Amino acid sequence: MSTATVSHPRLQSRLGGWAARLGRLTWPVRICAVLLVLVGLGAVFAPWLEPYDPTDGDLSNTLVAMSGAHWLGTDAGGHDTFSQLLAGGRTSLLGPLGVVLFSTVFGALVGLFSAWRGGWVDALIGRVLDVMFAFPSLLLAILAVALFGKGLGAPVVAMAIAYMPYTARLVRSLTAQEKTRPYIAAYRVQGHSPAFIALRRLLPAVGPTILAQSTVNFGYALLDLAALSFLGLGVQPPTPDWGAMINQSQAAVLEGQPLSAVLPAVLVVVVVVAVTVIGEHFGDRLAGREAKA
Amino acid sequence: SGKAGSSGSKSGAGGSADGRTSYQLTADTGTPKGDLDSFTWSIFAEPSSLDYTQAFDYPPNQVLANVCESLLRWNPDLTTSPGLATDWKNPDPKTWVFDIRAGVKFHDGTTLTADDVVASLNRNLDPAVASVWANQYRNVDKIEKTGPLQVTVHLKNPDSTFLEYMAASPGTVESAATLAADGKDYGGPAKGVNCTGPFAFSSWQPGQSIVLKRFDDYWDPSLKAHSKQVKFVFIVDPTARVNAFQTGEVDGGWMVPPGSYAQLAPNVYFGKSTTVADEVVSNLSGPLGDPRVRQALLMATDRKGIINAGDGGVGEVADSLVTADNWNNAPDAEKKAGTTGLPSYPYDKAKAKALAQAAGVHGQEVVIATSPLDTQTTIITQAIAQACSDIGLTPKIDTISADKYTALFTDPAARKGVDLFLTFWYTSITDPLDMYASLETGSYSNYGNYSNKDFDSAFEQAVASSDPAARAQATQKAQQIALTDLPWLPLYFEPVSVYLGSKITGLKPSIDYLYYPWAAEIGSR
Amino acid sequence: MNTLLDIKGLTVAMAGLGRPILDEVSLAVHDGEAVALVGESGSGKSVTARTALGLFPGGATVSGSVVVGGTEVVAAGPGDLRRVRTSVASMIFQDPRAGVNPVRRIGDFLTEPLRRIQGRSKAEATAQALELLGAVGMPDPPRHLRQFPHELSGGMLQRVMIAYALTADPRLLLCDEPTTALDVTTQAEIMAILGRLRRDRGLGILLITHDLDLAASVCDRVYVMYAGRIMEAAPSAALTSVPRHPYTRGLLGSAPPLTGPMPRLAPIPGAPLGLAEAVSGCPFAARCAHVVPGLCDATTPTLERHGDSQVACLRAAELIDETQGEGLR
Amino acid sequence: MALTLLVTSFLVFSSLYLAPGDPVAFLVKGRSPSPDQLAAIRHEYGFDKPFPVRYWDWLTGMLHGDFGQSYQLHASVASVIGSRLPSTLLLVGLSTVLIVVFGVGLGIFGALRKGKGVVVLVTVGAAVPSFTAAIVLRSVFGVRLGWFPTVGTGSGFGDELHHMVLPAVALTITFMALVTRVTRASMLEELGREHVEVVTSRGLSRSTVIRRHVLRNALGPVVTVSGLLISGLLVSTAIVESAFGMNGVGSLLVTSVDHMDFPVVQAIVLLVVATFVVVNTVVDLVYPLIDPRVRAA
Amino acid sequence: MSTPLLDVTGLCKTYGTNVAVSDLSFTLPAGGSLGLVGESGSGKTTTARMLIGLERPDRGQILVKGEPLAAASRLARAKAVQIVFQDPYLSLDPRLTIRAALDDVLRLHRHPDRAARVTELLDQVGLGAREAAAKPRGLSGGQRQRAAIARALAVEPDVLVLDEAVSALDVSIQAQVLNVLADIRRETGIGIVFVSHDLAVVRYLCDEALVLHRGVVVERGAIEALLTDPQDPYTRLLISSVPHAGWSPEEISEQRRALQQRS
Ligand SMILES: Nc1ncnc2c1ncn2[C@@H]1O[C@H](COP(=O)(O)OP(=O)(O)OP(=O)(O)O)[C@@H](O)[C@H]1O
Ligand SMILES: Nc1ncnc2c1ncn2[C@@H]1O[C@H](COP(=O)(O)OP(=O)(O)OP(=O)(O)O)[C@@H](O)[C@H]1O
Ligand SMILES: [Mg+2]
Ligand SMILES: [Mg+2]
Repeated sequence: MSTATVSHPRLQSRLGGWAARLGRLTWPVRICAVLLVLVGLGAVFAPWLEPYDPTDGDLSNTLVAMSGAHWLGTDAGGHDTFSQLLAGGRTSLLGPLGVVLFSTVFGALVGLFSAWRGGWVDALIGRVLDVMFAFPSLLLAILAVALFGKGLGAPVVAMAIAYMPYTARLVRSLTAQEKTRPYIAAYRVQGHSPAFIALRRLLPAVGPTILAQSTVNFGYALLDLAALSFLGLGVQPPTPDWGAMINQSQAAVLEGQPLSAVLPAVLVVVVVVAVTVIGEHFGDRLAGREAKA
Repeated sequence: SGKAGSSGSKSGAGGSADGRTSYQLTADTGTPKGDLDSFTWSIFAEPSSLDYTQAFDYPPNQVLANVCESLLRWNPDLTTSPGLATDWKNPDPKTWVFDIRAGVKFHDGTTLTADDVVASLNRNLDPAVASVWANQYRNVDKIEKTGPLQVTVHLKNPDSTFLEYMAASPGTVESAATLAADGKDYGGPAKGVNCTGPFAFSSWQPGQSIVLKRFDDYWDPSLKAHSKQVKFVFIVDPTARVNAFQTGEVDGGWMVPPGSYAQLAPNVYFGKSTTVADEVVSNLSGPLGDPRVRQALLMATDRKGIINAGDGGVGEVADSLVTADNWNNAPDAEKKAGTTGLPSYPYDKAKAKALAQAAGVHGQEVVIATSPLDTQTTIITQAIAQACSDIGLTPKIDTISADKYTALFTDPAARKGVDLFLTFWYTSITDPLDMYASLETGSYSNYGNYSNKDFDSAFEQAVASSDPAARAQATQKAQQIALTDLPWLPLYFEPVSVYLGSKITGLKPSIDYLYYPWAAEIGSR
Repeated sequence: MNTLLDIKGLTVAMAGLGRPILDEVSLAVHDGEAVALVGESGSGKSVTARTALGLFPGGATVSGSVVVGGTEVVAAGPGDLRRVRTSVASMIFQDPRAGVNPVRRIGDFLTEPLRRIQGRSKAEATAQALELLGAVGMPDPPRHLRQFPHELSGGMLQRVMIAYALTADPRLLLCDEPTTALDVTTQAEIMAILGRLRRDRGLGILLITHDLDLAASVCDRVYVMYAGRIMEAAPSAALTSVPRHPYTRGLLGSAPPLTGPMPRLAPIPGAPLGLAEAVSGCPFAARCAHVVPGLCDATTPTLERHGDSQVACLRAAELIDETQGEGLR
Repeated sequence: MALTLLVTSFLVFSSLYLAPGDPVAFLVKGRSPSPDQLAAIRHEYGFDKPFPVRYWDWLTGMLHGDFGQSYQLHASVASVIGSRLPSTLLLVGLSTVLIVVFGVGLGIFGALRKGKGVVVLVTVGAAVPSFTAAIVLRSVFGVRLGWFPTVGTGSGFGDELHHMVLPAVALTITFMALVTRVTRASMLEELGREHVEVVTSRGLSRSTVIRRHVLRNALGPVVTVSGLLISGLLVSTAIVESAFGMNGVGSLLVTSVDHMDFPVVQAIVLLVVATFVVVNTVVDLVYPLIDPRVRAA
Repeated sequence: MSTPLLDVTGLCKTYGTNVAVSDLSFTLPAGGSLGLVGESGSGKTTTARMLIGLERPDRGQILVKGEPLAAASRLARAKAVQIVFQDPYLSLDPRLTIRAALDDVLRLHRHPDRAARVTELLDQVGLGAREAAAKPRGLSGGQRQRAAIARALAVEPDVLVLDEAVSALDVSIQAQVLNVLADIRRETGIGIVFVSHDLAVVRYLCDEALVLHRGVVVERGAIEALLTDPQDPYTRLLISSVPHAGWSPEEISEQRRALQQRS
């Protein structure tokens, strides 16, 4: 029926664009994207998907193997591993997300400003970034824990600060490079304001590369935060978290019920590999496009 | 010989009919075949100091127990016997006279005199030293030398437990000359200690190990060390510790991670202990102010489940705040009376909920402080939280650092806003009073400021009486009150666990390892 | 006359492209001869030259024959290829700055093949490098040996590249736009050096350029290439005076003259054929003013001899008459 | 370089004193000392002096090798760290060697091979949390196979090295990826350069071309990234040292944080930063040898 | 005498110790067209960049219609001088379609009827609707360069600077663009400064030329005169370097060497 087939041309073309884009992806990238989406959905809808309260330990059902009642078994405290994995996904993914968002936004602004201004401002910012580079993210996170106590908040802020110089330096060099391109000079010659050129033209130009880098950073941040949890300095039980689960379940491994330790580790690996592959893919594609242009 | 439950019964944890596994206590692991050159022992943390006035934790104490001795000796069966003091008298309730053993040599070859004892004990009174045992010396007025080998302690108030503490760290004797010479460095990695025990301090490589070597001039031939050397290594990670046992890199260690009982099965032994896992109610004016709420909370706690999940099924649900062994110094009749007929709170969620509702529980928040020390702590804390919500309270788990957690036990400010926290409370002496002293009004470790006049009078009566039977009866009365009021919630008795590799034997597993030269008895298998 | 390079019916194709990169290319360079290969960007000049050294685009299917100094290099074994590369043919590239390893000294660069391939001693290699630098007109060879590439100008570096090519003592020099990156005045110098080498050593030269005037002025014969095909091959003089292919004529009409009358330029309409575009018939048909529908887009023209020239145009015969007629008028 | 260290020292010093709570509280460990005692402690640790004076004392003290007293351990910070430093340095050194050898090796392999197998391999390797790698390595090669010790640092160089192998491998798995990637990318980039084609077309053998023209030229970014790794590596020892029951600087950092032992934390942070600065200064000095173009600039 | 469109006096620019342009002066009459010729590094691009305000002269003054360029506002300066860069692959924003790029400029300069003007501009450089909707990636080099020219014209500047605007193009395409430029010049009367190293191309488009050598003007004059009767040896070298029938590179090399020794 004609009424039923009335479609939004704009939307359709956009959907078509997405479909085409998906079609261009290689198989590994597609698989990674699907895994990532699944994990993400699991984390988002964790409260509705969990068969049990993840913080609710059933002491009469500890270290149960896979079963109908507990699909992935339980840990030493009688927590349902499946539910913990879902709920743990929230903290485990939210932390790195915070790190990446903060570091990307601030790093991009700092880098853009630095490269755009040039001169002594650029030199000064460059020096500051150099100093920041000397602080590995994990060290800064540990330091933050020393100052502000354990948990997710302080380490995330600290790590965001630690990751910031990476983004900033990347944006700075990309911008400095892009800035010398004649098309940017052309914008200036046409009379556009520096702010317009920097924010509306330069930033979108370097944006995709930043995003690709941030995607990869997400993986690193996830690993760092998991390590922090493992050291007992990060997310604290009973809050479910993959790193904390691995730490907590070491005893379970000894008792021959390794699922509650192995699965979060597997998820960490899967997510990190997925974001790395996707990030690198887009990074490579952008680099390739660059080379062709 | 008693051993850990076989792997078969362990792997069925939570599956067997009554939900628990069998285990047995072992009094003696056997007689060593002969001497050893050396063995390696794991500790879960590096001691911060070997100064006995700072020794209040498992790591320093289990090392020091073999190096330094006290006036009295605490034996594996948890009785006391003469140590560096051969005899002691109590001419009046406020005076203790100790006769010091003659001919005892310090590790540097000098001979023990009354001056060394006076200097050693006095340090516990010196604010500059800031001894962690200052509380045990709260009733001491003066310590003086009353003969070349005699020391007299004058008390401000009668204190029947003072003598018993002379079997633990507070009674430690160090060379006065060494104390004077080493000053601030005393007990540190560079200087170590100079005492009279069967082992002498040899070296301390910070971060790596402490090595003790046999002291050949040791005064007690029955406890002369079988091994020429003991090397203590610090392995924080429990799994790493277990792996080290498995590969034989480490010969033994106290406090075996419960999760590995099954795996290490024939080599894990359990021994007598004075340890009770308790949940301390640190705020008696909050939602847990009503004794009925506390009773309900205890009733709602799945204590068997905790033992199975957190302790590998090794332990007993506790009806008292002290273990039966704590009554070992009491006459048999009194011991029986002290360990039976106590108020009990069997696991019953429905009843608990009803009781709590009757007491006006309606979702108030309770804060449970914890620190990620080990799996047990996590499991117990979560089980308590579970019990809280089961009876209608709103639990909030506050995870704090190990240091802050330690501060809960020493600093009232740190306890602010905390309703419950867990302790594995062990008494350093064989006397229930050591525990119940903590519940006396105004006591240092009365964390919830519990105050009950009847309890206080019963307790004071017990402390003041020197007749064992009378003292035990008064103690029982105090115990009854405490177990009804439940200012602390007894969870379970936990035996000590120890791993002995296939190379060594001779150990007598017991909580006395904190003060008794247990390592001297270890020899080759 | 000895044929140094003999390409016959060379086709280089790659999957996913609309047309072959090279399509039935035939080309020859004889001893001591300078031959130019001219065409617009992307027409396949570099690919053609590279095949002479056995450098085919990765993943390409190659058919036809490329005989270099008597050796067939299509599907040649490593040994044969090595022989060709080390003693028969050498190549000079467009951008000297990209062609020299930037982290090695000039001396290192020049003596490396001498020592590793020719097996000279260090002293011998150095002596020869000095001699070669002199031969390409470097002012101070001993100093240059110690210099790094970034310390030399583009023109100087291109001389170093020529010296490098000469280390093989080749008989055939493949020059892929050796002066495009250089100034006009420098271009003249490089051309002078190449001319001298050709004279002194009897080198055969294949000069790739898109400058028809340059090609015609320094080479004996010129091949004009378009979209992977040879469109016209002619002696230089004939090509400029009587261009026979419409494309050649278009090229000549596109360059403004430096002297004489200045008519409005008559450029070839449209743009060169991309690799993605499929062709049927004459690849130039889309831009050709003389195209006959049904003929030019149906039949692929092959090189046919017309006078001194060979032309690949279906209408070559009529058009030649036409232009001559024009010329008469 | 000196400036970086100075700025860092100031940041570290001031930030730790911004920490909520009085450092004295950590010192007395919750005991309730008398005001006299408190004053004595304050004086002993110099808390009664104004901030700049304290900073100056700390800074000058450090220049003389005096890093203050540990709150947690009854010893000087210098001796506490000093006794743990050798094993950590050995671990970091061995890891660096493994990372560079295997990272560069795999990178070369990956660049010369078509396909991205190597990249996938190292990506997955890098995605394995180092503590997980440590646990798995320990249980397989330590407990199951018994090839390597599972705890401690050993005594004597050979024994120490033997103890370090598994922890170093755990670190290598994590950190190698970056080196591999950079090597591969850098090699691929060089491989695609015209100068490589020039020497190839001149008839040099493939191995000579790869060695002398591709690898040699690709070295710059590899050295740079290796230099950048060093501080991360130092900090990550915290994880594997904890997992392998080793008492090194890394595990000391964790316990010191746990015990609010600020002087030790400060000293370790400075140590890490100083190492980073020194290593990267060395890299900067070496770089012109690798790429003469930098010398000109 | 009316004020010239462009009046440049005593322009100097030094980078470190490297003198890029030294004491450069010239005028461009209304509707005039000036070629700037010289070999690589002679200071052509530097001059062009100073003319459009991307580079600040160390000394000297640039007047457009008598007004100093340095004092002009951003938009006024844009209206005074526009530029077309050498590399068509880098001078267009890869993210904008040609239409959007043109629209962008027109919006900035508050053009009343942008859509019509865009079509007009595209028409002027011979681009159609397909090209207008494409991003630079989808266009050939010649098309891109036409788009760049259209973009420069959009502002309706007084002077158009072309820095090697046709050097990167294939001959056949170069001829197309040259014709477009010639047409524009004829139709709009815009002043043109044409930077190139190719004398023939300069001849095609310009009335006058300046020969730059190492930042210094060595010769100037009407282009035909310059080509037929060059006064300066460098100009002579430049002209004879262009390949032609009977060309002798050896002779030119000697000529060049002689010139280098002299200087
Ligand atoms: N290795 C390769 N893989 C894929 N395509 C290639 C490869 N080498 C060349 N081509 C394509 O083959 C075509 C011919 O390239 P070639 O380099 O021979 O052109 P050219 O005539 O030398 O052009 P120019 O004047 O720009 O140097 C081009 O379209 C190019 O993109
Ligand atoms: N940003 C800059 N920094 C330093 N030196 C510069 C800069 N721009 C140009 N130069 C130098 O100024 C001189 C003139 O350069 P310019 O680019 O103007 O020459 P050109 O005539 O345009 O050359 P080409 O034909 O190569 O484009 C050169 O020596 C160049 O190296
Ligand atoms: Mg080419
Ligand atoms: Mg220029």
